[in-house]
Formats: sequence, structure tokens, C-alpha cells
Amino acid sequence: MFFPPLQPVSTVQSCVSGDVSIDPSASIASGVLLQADPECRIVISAGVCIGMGSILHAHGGDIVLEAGAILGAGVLAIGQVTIGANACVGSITTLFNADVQPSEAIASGSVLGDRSRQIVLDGRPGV
Amino acid sequence: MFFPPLQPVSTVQSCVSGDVSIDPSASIASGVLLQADPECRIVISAGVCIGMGSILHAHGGDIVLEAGAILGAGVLAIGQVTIGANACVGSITTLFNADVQPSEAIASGSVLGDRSRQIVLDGRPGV
Amino acid sequence: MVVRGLAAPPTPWSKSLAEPTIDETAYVHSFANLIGDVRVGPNVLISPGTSIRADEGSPFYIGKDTHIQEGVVIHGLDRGRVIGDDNREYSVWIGKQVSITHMVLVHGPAYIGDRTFIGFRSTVFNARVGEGCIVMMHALIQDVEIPPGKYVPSGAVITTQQQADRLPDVKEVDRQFANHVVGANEAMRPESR
Repeated sequence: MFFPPLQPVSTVQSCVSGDVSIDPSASIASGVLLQADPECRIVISAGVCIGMGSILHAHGGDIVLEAGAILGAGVLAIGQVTIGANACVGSITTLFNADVQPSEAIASGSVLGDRSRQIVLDGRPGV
Repeated sequence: MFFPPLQPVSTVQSCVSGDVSIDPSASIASGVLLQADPECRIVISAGVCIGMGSILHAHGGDIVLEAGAILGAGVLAIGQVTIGANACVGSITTLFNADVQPSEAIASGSVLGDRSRQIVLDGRPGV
Repeated sequence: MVVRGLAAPPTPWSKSLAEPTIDETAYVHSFANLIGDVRVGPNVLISPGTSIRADEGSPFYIGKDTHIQEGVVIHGLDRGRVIGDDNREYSVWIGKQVSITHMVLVHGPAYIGDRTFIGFRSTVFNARVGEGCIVMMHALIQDVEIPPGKYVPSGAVITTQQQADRLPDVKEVDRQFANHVVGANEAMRPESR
């Protein structure tokens, strides 16, 4: 699978909009975007770490990062997402309406919650 | 495996000693301890994120966190350690003279670089 | 919480750049970064955390009713142009009612036809993607021309014309899933709040 290189962060500050609560012990890298649509919440618990340039967009439900969860650089979480306590989500992973169990480790570059039609090209799935 | 619960961090500030360079875009949570022994360095690159209460102690070599790397809460890195770009080290992990590859995701509570004698108790390794 | 800033790198060649032209009905979030000759059509939505830089390749065209979601990067090589639907040359042409979803990279020369959908974190570089295509997530489209109405599954790497010519047609089920994904950004539009 191909991944575009992580782009340098262009926004000076992180951007927070909507109902977002962040525990004071959480650590959020530069260029992170936290956006909760109306009637949705984003909850960042104690000891959570979010890598640079990650985007969390709560839509149709809440995004909850439980205590000690960590998201690598360039992670995209969109829709309704729960990241269990101490889970580790590798960089440039996409989570679309998907949950991660407590203490689970998700390899970098994964896609969770993709329910689009899979087809086989050139004898290899999706390639 | 058992993990002691993460303790609330009593020190509000991080503590830095020795030859430690921190990129201005890095974000470091409260209670982090960065200690470089004489002739050792700690290098924190751009966009790095370090969770609360983590301890980095460079000893007998450098500790280098490459760009976009992220360490969860309560990580212990000791000795000579390189964390590759955009790698993701889960909370309460211990790294002893061990490296993490770029973009690798290490599950929470792992021990890397433990070369002590392993024995089997009660039919399960190390339990 | 600890939040530190990172200053945007200065671009020495950007001093004499043309200013973007933005239709008054378009919505460009204040955390979007547009520079150079970017022509933004009516009712376009440009989300925060996007970087649209016509500072090397230019101009860029973004057609009516198109959505550019968070984290999208649009940039162009100095050389290489595509022919837009108005028969003029562009570094990047994006037609009308297009969905460019989160973290997509569009690198000119690139043409994206009307009503096409580009899924999360996919890349379009030096390519033409015809009208009404659906490109799913984490795909790469480079050095090819994709005929109209084709479906590119998640994770596909399409870098030869032979591969592009063998792609299947879009099905109704694909259109439904794409609409479901895009739904997440409809709420962004200020008038729908």
C-alpha cells in the first residue's frame, strides 16, 4: 500500500471546535485538528497523547480517547470512534466509525471501518 | 502481565538535565523527566509527542526521537535508544538499549531490550 | 495540555504570487491555507487544516459545489499542465460537485472530473481522473488517465494505463458508501448549522 508522505504542519496552532474536553495531563502535538459536529463530543482522557497533524472529527456520535490511549502522527479518526485505555494507534491510520479495544496496538497505515466494495485487481486484493 | 496503574503526576513541570535538545514543535506532557548522562545526548525532533510521566535517561549512548515519533504515558527509555520517525510507543512500555523502527507501533506495556534469563513458571513463560 | 506551535516555513518565491480568487458564496475556513492563483467557485467548501498552495505549479481551479475536507493538501509541480473543461491550462483542475475527503493529496499536474469522489488519504499525482469516478481510501493514482465512471478500491495502486483501463465501473452500492462518507462534512457548512 502507498502512503503519501506526512506533510509538514502548516497550521501554527492546533484547532479545536465544538464540544471538546481535554484532560490537563493529555499531550497534543502540533497541527492537530479536533472538531466535534453539533450534538457530538470529543473526550480526551488523562495521559492521552496525540501525534502531529492528526485529525479527529466527531460526526453522528462521540469520539472518546480513554486514559493512556495514544494516536500516532497523521491519524484520522472520523465519525463515532472509541479508542480504549492504553491502546496504541500507529501513525497514518484511518478510523472511520470504528473502535479500538483497550491495550490493542494497530499497525501504522491501517484502515479500520472501511466497508467499501473490495475487488481484486491484478490477482491481488485491492492492488 | 500486570501493570501498576498510572500514578497521577505530582510534579507539574518536566525536568531536564544534561545535553537535551528539544525541537520547538515537540509537545511534552507534565512530569516528564529527560536526563542525559555526561557524554550522552537526548534529541527530541519536530512534532514529537511525549506522554505524561515518561522517563528518558540516556546512558552509554544517545536517545534520539525522530520526527513525529510519539511515546505514550509512563514510557521508560533507558540506555541507548532510537525511536524512528512516526513510530508509536504504547503507554507504560519499557525500552532498555532498544530501538523502534520508523512507523512501528509498539503495544502498550511492552518490554523491549530485556535480555534477562527467561524461565517458565506454571507452564507459562515468565508468569 | 501541552500545545506548541510550529511556524509555517516562509516560501521565498511566494512574494509576487497572485492572490486567490474566491467566489463570495464559497466558504473558506480561517484555518485553511490558500496561496497563489487559486480560483474557487460558487458554494465551494474548504475545511480547516487544508493547504492549497499554487506557489510552484499554478493556476488551480476548484469548481462549483465542491468540498475540500480537513487535512487535504493540493500542490503542483512547476512543470506540467492539464487541460481544464474550459480548454485552458491548469496545474490542478477540480470540477464541480467533487468530494476531496480528509487527508487526500492532489499533486499537479492533476485533473479531477465533475462529481468524482476521492476517499480518505488517497493520492492523485500527474493523472486525470474522469467524471463520476469513485476512488476509495489509501489509494495511489499516478501517471494514468482513469476513464469516467470507474471504481478504484481502497488500497489500490494504479500507476500504469493498463491497470487504469481494467478498472470496474462504479456501482450504486459504491455511490451510497461514498455519500455516507461525505455526509460527515455536510454539517460543516455554516448555513446548515
